[in-house]
Amino acid sequence: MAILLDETTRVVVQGLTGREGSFHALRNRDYGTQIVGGVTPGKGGQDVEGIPIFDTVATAVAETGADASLIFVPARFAADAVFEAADSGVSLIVCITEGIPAHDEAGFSEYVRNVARSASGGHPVLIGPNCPGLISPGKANIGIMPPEICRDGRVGLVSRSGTLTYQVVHELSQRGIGQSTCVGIGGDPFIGTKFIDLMPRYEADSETDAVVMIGEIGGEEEERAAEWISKNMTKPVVGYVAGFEAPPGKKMGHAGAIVSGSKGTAQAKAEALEANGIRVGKNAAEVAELVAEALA
Amino acid sequence: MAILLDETTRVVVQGLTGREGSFHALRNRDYGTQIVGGVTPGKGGQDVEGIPIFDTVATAVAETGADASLIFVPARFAADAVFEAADSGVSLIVCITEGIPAHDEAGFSEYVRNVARSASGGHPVLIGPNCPGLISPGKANIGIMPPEICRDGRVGLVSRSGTLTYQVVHELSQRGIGQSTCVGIGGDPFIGTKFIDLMPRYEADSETDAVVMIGEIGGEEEERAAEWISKNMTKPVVGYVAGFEAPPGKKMGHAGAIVSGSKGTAQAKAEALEANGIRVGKNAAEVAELVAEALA
Amino acid sequence: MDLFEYQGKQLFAKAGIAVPEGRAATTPVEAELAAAELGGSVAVKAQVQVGGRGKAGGIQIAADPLEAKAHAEAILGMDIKGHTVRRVWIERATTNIAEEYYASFVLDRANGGYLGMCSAQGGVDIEAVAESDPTAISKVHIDPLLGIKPYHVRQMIYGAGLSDAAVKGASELLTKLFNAFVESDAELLEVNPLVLTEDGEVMALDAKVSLDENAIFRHPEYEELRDTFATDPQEMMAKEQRLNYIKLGGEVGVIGNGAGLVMSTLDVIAQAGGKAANFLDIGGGAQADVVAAGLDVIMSDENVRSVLINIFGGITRGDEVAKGITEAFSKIDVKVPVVVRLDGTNATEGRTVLAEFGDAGGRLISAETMLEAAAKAVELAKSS
Amino acid sequence: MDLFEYQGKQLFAKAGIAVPEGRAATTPVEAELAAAELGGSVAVKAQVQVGGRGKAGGIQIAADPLEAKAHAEAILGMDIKGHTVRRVWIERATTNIAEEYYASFVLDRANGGYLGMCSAQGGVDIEAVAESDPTAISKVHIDPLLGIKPYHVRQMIYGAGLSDAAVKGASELLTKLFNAFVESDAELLEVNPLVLTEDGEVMALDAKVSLDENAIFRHPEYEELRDTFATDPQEMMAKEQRLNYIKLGGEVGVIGNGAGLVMSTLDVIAQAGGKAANFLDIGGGAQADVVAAGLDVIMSDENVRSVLINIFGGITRGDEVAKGITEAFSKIDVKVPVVVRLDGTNATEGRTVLAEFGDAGGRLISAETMLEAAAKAVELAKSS
Repeated sequence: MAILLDETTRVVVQGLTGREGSFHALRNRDYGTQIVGGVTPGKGGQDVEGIPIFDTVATAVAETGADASLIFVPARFAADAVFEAADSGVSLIVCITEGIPAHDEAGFSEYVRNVARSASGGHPVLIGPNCPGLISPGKANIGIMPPEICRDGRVGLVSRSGTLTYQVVHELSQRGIGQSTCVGIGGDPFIGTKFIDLMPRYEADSETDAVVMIGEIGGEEEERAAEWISKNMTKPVVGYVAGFEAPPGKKMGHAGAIVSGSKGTAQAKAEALEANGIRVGKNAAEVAELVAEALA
Repeated sequence: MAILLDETTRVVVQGLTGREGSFHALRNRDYGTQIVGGVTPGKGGQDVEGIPIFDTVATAVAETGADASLIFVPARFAADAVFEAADSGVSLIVCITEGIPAHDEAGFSEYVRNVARSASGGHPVLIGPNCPGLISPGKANIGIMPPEICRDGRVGLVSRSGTLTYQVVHELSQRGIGQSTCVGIGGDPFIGTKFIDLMPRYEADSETDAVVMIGEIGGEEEERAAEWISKNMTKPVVGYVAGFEAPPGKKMGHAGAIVSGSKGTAQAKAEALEANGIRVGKNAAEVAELVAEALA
Repeated sequence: MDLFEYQGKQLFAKAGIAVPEGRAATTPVEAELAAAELGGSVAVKAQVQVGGRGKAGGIQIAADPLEAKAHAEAILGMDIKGHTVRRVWIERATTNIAEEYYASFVLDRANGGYLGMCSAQGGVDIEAVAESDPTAISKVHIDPLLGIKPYHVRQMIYGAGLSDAAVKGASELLTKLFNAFVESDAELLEVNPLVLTEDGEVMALDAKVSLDENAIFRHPEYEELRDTFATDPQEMMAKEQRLNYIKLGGEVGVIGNGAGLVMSTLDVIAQAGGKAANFLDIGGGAQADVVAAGLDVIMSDENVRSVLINIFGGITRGDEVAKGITEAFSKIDVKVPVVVRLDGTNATEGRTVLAEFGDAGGRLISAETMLEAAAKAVELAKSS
Repeated sequence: MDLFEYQGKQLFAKAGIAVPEGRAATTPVEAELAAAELGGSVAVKAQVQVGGRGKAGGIQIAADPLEAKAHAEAILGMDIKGHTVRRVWIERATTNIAEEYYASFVLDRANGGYLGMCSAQGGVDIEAVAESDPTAISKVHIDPLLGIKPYHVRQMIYGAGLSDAAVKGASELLTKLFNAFVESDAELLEVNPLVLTEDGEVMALDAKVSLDENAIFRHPEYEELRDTFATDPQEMMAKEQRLNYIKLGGEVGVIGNGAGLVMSTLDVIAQAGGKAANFLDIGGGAQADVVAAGLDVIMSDENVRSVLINIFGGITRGDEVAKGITEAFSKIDVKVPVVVRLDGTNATEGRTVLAEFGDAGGRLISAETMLEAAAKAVELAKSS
């Protein structure tokens, strides 16, 4: 049944009346996603190609029964938009916006993860910010992923990088390997959902047979996820890490070095994945080959 | 095995070097409670009758393996003390201090309930503030309840009022009815633990056969608990509500009336309890009689 | 503690919230001067902490200072539902009101945070609106760790359906109102009516403010506000002594420790056929002098025929209470019998103190149980 | 974006944090004047964003203005690990240091909040301390919704074992430091050494500050700070155009959308036997002019022998990128072959735009796949 998103998900779009918001929301609707409303303060009562606009997310959710929100508002208003979505009762929040200050991200990530409650109980799931969104091919797409590169299938994919996700999905699809759900979790230092949060969902999903995990330099989320996978996951996972040739990362004073030590390089991550029994492709094409082998 | 507190609980006391703190902490220790440390900033390294003092709760917990904290610090420092306890990894925080500003209470109650994590997983439990603490007779006592009025036994008791708790416990003990755990949850508008939070624990406790719930005027926690009890509880519950002759409550503008309507009077509460099948005593002595009947 | 309108508006003005300019006055001459300073037509408003002053004639419009003086003369000293008017508030009359709204922030114990409310139907009996058309009031929960964010304000304003013309001004005002709510440690800030003027300005025409007395250590200036409230002589005396005292009018004086035990004591006195003269909670950890001060206040109430002191010690110690009682008997004229019931922490020591002091000529009686103590106190009140 | 010491100290001073008084100078004469204004002995400190300036002779003490001038003369223009010194900071010398500590606040991605650190072993290589004696550094997690509370500060200070004499001053300083950390949207504020003077004062003798560029909309004044950083001509040009460009020194110019895809592109270029000349991420939703500006910057890098444009459209649209490429070819002199690979959103439309434009005399080459594109670009770079 895919994870997080399917054809029954009802989505409101914050910032639907903007240029990017309307372009992608309508594209998402064309794909079959239930885009049931938009939110722009002061434009309540209008509509965008038949999609009703509301002044607040709370009203939009009350009127449409939405259980997900997709956020396209500019960076300076994005934190408020995430808080608003978090308090509206939706279960899934997807924030596409890039360029949000890290202090804002730290605050709303914490609020969504620990404080806000969805109408269905538990805390909502925030995907992003600064992410491409997610797609369950053949069912629904929310965000900016180009759906034509996807195929309906049984491989889950989770990635910190947007365009690299497309690249890997593309390679998979070209080999006839379809996807259950592809999630771009975003590459910012503070994100709502990390690799380790999604692995249990893929493991439990009856429509997923294998998972691709696409990492980047920085942080140690790949390492943490690898450990979890090695201990708990029965389905094959194929890894990829970009950035072997990346410029040396910004060094956050001595404090950064004290905290992260030598962790965070592509080399260290790839080694950590392999040490936990996860095969790592050296480029997107090889990742797709490894997935094909794992499924064979 | 009682709830929340037993002979294995290891307690640090914030404000142990103060007058009230040392009086009650030593009395708690005399009762058999494991008082393993005290916390007073700047007095780390000293001791009070053999109890080591630390500068911070974090150090006290690390050095003593404490899993509970008892707070006696003055009102103006109390919020900070609760936050400190909440972040120290303990599972149980008991705040005796009265006179804490409501805005402080709102903040730390929320933090303990939704954000902080105890070392054993989950959020810590905050009892109070402005409460007498709790006692599992024959096992341990933390707080200011006079233990000599209690008897070891099988009746749980939870109360918003401190001295009224003593009164009811006294009446029970005089009739030979002992208690499993007596919890004074405090009477302030914002408290860490409410009736409804404790009922499932009593219901699950193999050493509790019946529960006494002592309410006060104001709020609607008695009503909420009564509903929960009627739906979920198999053990008998006896209720008491003080305040039939109370001066009319402070009216918080129209806003207060809009929010609470006619709820909150002793009459309304007693009726709500009875409507949910809970017998209500008209004074402490009668409560004890009803408990005796329920156990017979 | 509840503020008078004029104090609330002064608090609002400090927080940058638009309110009509005004002056407080305690005499007709002061009112005349205030009106002259303000210029133009003014409203003369009785300062009482009770609703319905408009209907009672406590609000009058004056075209000039002389008329203001005359109105003040009529209003000062007026009795409004038992409250004597001791002060009027003279403010510039707001004559260009386009719309009247309602807004408030209040502590929300049920949901563990703050509640913001707003309605487009202000200036009327908002409780009746809440009753007849609950959806006309938008209610927004605000997490105390998060504080107010723009979306909360939008939910209040759009949820209440304020006019487009009011959105910007109301947003700014509500944000300031919330900040004042937190910074002043308020239990309630309420504006009714919040008005939109024909010029598009949004301002607070009334101010209901309730402050948290526990937060006085952060706001030492509240001490002054507190002094202006009590009118009853016992309550006045109790305030001075920092006692948690409320007069009830019966004949059995009550002292107890802990609100619950005291309320329960009032109830058992009623069950025994009496009526309590007062509620007096000496709180946790009270020292001897507090008990003595409490007895002193109760003795000044002429209705009192007997006193019931009901103590179950926890943080309060029985010996301290007993010392307070003996101190009171030594220092003040205890005219009526006092029934004492001590249990809990150091109760034995306390009973010893009392026993050593003696029965003060039959005026100091010990009781074993709470019910027995109540019965005795009621009986003594009736027989004296 | 990282600040120079003098900028960091100015930020600290604004936040009320005690720092030695000082002046920035770009010439020896300015340095002399600054020393004269400050009076007494001063430290002359090279302003470079690299460690080890002390060992390199970039910090000197001057007893008087003339000596300050002489030191400035020696230090200005000095090369420290590839960084040219363009500015010195003249500050009053702190001569009564009793103890040297370390303190910092940093964004903590792993635990989703802020991390405060403190050590009694400051003024030294703190990374070595972290390695050899991790318990010498207290580390305190701070929840972003809660912010700093007194207990966090106590945990930092008592956890690090600062002297009793420093507790009060350090508490105040750390609280201000945290407030500055939040208010300035910093990624890092670090003080090493934080000193306790013999007079009992606690002050920051150094200031390492890293600010979040995403927060510039809240701090328009950061624009100025940003201008002083880039030294490389391409990076300078890229900054002016607001491009996310980093020079790498290889021969294959790279443009891509999304950091991950661009990094992956660098990797596949290496796998194909080449080396990328740069990292350039045009980001999501880039318009034609951004692509053109990117090509312009890359063309100014004389090492570049070929360019690889690798676009997988999402929010970026292939037709916009294609338009940017054709614009660049029309406006600027594209001296080297450009290999283009387009996929994703509006890729078909983009390929049509390129096909209509033609191959620009063999300089505009399309590729089907990322690996094919990388192989072609590397081959072209080697053969040109």
